[in-house]
Amino acid sequence: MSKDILSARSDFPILRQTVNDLPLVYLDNAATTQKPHSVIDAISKYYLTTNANIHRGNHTLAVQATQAYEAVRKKVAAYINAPSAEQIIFTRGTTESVNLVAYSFGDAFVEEGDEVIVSQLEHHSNYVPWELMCQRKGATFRVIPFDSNGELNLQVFQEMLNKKTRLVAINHVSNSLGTVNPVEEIIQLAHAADVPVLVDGAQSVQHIDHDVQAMDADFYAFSGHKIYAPMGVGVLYGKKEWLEKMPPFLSGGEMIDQVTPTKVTFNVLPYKFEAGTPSVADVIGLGAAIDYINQFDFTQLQAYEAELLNYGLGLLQSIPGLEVYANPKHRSAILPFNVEGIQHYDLGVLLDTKGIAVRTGQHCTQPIMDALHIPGTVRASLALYNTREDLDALAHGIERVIRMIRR
Amino acid sequence: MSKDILSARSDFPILRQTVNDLPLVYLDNAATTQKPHSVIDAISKYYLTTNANIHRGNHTLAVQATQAYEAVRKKVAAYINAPSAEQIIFTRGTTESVNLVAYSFGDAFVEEGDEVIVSQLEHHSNYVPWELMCQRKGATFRVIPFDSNGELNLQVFQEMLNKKTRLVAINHVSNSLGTVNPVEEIIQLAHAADVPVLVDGAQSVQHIDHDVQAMDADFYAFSGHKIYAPMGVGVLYGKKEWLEKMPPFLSGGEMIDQVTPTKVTFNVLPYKFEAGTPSVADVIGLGAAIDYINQFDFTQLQAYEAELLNYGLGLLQSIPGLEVYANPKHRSAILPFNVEGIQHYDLGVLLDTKGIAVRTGQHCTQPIMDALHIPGTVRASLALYNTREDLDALAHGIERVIRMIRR
Amino acid sequence: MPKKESIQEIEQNLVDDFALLENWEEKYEYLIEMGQDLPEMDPALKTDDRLVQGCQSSVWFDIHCEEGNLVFIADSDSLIVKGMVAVLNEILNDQPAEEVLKAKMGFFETLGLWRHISSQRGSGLTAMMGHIKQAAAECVGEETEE
Amino acid sequence: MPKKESIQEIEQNLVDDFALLENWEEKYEYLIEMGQDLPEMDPALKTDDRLVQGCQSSVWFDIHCEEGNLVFIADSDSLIVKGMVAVLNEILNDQPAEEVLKAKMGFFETLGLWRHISSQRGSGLTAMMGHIKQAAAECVGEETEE
Ligand SMILES: Cc1ncc(COP(=O)(O)O)c(C=O)c1O
Ligand SMILES: Cc1ncc(COP(=O)(O)O)c(C=O)c1O
Repeated sequence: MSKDILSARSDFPILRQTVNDLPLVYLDNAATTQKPHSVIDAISKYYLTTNANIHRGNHTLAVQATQAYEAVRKKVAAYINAPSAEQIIFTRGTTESVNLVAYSFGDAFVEEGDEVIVSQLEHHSNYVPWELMCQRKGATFRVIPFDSNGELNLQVFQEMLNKKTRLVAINHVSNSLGTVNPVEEIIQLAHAADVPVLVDGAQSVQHIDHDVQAMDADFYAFSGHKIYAPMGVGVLYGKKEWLEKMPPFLSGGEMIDQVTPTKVTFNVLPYKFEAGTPSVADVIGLGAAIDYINQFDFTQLQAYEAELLNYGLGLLQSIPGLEVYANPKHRSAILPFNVEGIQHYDLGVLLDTKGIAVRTGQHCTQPIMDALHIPGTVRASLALYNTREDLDALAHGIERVIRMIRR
Repeated sequence: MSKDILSARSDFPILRQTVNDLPLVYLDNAATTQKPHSVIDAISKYYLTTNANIHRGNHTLAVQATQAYEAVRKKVAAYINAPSAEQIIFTRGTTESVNLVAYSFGDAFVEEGDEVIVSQLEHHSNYVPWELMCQRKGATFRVIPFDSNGELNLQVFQEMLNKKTRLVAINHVSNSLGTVNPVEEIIQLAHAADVPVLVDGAQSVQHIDHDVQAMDADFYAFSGHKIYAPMGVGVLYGKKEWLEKMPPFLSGGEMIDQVTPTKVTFNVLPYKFEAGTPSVADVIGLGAAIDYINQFDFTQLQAYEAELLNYGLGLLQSIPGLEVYANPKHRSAILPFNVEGIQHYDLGVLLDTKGIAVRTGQHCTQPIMDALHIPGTVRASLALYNTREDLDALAHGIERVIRMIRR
Repeated sequence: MPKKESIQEIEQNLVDDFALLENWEEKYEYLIEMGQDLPEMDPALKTDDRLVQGCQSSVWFDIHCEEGNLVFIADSDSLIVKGMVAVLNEILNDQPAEEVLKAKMGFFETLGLWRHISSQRGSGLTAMMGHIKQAAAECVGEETEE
Repeated sequence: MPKKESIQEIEQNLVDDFALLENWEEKYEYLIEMGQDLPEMDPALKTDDRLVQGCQSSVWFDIHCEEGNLVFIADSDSLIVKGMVAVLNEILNDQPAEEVLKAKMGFFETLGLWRHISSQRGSGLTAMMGHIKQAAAECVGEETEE
């Protein structure tokens, strides 16, 4: 039987913490999630019993560390339904995953006059690497706009696609507005024009569907630290046909086959893209996080989080003077808002004095803020351990701040 | 008073482990060092009490995590005597640090026909990134050879330096032979020709002098995991004049100032070079590792390790049929050898059955193996917690393997 | 004219005031009230050249040197930052530039409980402090040049 | 001619042999002895096209199909790998290619205590196994084509 979602909260020791002498209400999960005991213990246990550098070693610890590391590759492959483990490349996070593709794919396949498409809903990490790559290559950087509901305009996208388009990079869920983008449809349209698509799953892999084969993504990137795993580990999935054709990005130990002063040949997948000592303990923590999530029924988890989001939306919208941004058909885990007459920064700091952790500012999405003509938002974001009580505390906190400032 | 070096061993819980029912004798420290309790605890404590994404957050946890992270930057700066903390860039490890410079410095300052010099004693991670950069740029890749003592030929180096030389990349200590290279002299020669020098300190920062100003390095790179810190964190130090002129490498969150579809401006140092969520817990672990090392008197520690190395050299050289490679004037922490008639791989595996962990193979230094005309070596490498007993066990183990195979 | 209070004296008074407040919430409330009591800055003065770089919120400083004293008006679209501006105003405004230059600027630390504010990148406190210090240095420079 | 033992039978015998050995050290010792007892491969056969890719040590396989049976000689410069070759030799050599193709190839796991060897990238075990499987498949293919 799958684990009860309401039991999750007690697995996360930090949630029993007090902040400013008040119980912590952690609603900054889109920035980073907290870690269950099992993940924290997996890291300690690794250093207490197994730590060794992997792959090249033949001694027992090295063999055990290698096995543990490679077992996580298989776990990740299973979690996102990748056809094979060798298509899973470990990186530091989404940002490095995207940069890897921007450099490597860019160098191999993008030329002057070509075009790359991203959306206006992207996090800087899936926007700037493409913009800079286009600058390096003399390619054109194109941006799909979003409408007043915070949804991408697929009509415009379709018109953008042409023979010069080399790649589309799009997030599944916007970290700033929570919009769930129709990645399947976008991928179908792009594939019809023979264009591969990179999906930034940083805000979706932990909340909604994440089957890379079902969505037919050519590349898929996410960060461990947003899916209850440690910081310092991320994933890049790629279709083999692309990964095999792409040149290495970082070079050095591990990704090498033969080295002479005049010639270098490279290791097979996935090692070709993993240069240097990886973050083995963090990868093992990622394995523990996936084990943790897999205890739940994912459909149930999705329903729970959707219900919670709706509950939060209802509460916030009933606060006079509070505006929730965007109104997409599908939204996931993100509540972006402002209160009339109170700067987002002030609201964030004052909520913190009540033990409530939210994020304020641009959320690394200046293009979204520019489009909305606002300097920033307050963002509350959910994880599986959040409860209605957390959202009650948020709404109550906002109301008290309003009373205090309006006095 | 400084801490007694002989007390170090008990601070490393993994060293009380048994392997194949025998006590672990860990002599693979050049691959990765073990971690003291204080480092393991610092990671757990971070996740149990402080975890949050840093820099952009205004809530208490985010502020505390940011303070803890930035405090480590100062600690690292002090440890390597960098003039300022903003010259310390956190990376995943030496490999990423070198790649950062190879891409960023390379893009800005290396053109067709230019030259880059490395040495034949380099680890692949400080060799291949330069070789590939030269290939990308149409520059010439030049390699300083080493002599029969395993020492670099500075005469040849001096003749290599010319008006077209853009950079010299050199390790302070060879991970494969243990040679301590005369980096001060190399830097003086290079600077006389107006050429900046990158020092790979992966095998020196934990063992010998590591004052970047005293050696006058333009760049200095090392890995946390080789200095008793977690995997997943490394450092790049650079002189401000270079770091400020260099374009960013990875792009995305954090390293951005302003983003529009037509223009991107970047954050100040060091953030310009730190894209995306860093490995905060690992950085905090690095801080704990530096605190750990700082308990010792470093001069005493160096003397202890030097004495231990000599003891080991003596033991090994007295084993008939055993050849220790290279004979440099200064050697640090590395014992590379082979035994006549026994393949390095076999010796490594058979030592492992006796609980002794050494590394075998090329050690990511194919150019060295090619120069020595051998397929690989067995390498025992030391850390501050090793003792004469460890080396006695090694010598005894080798003798038993020899007896067994020669029978 | 009664002798004006020194930077140290004013700071001590503020420390005493804040010490009476029980928790962060009340301290912030008091800070915001201080900001709200500050006169509004003339919108015409809110120009880009008066904007302090490096804050999440906009902060404008109109700052100049009057007979060796540093005199400023400042404003922010953030009530908290405006409260911080009010504290800076109370302690540093119309003080001799030389004294301002010497001041340790640790006010928010000393006020207790301000570790939070003073380390927040978003608050731009460091940027404001830097701005004031620079103006003070220029002011002292002008005086000695004469 | 007495009925030849099957892959399973030989494997079981080996498992029994190895079970008698007390610790890793002894098991490796026995393995190495098995390798040392294997006849040397003719140096003329140690050509690059017989080299198995993917091992830290050099391993040469001279492998062919004889009347539906897979027949091979193999050698390595590593005594441990040569011991592994000896095990493969004992279990798989001169067996019907079809049986080889069906074999689970988990020998080293089943022999107990071989988790170590079989997961060692350097040992090239996976590479050797793949090499044998491929030859077996080709052998079966040849037979059915006829
Ligand atoms: C949608 C999206 N993409 C990319 C990133 C960057 O992830 P990381 O900072 O872990 O590299 C984030 C994280 O904030 C995100 O929300
Ligand atoms: C001299 C030297 N340089 C670079 C590296 C690469 O370090 P990392 O794998 O931590 O990136 C190593 C590690 O083996 C090394 O010994």
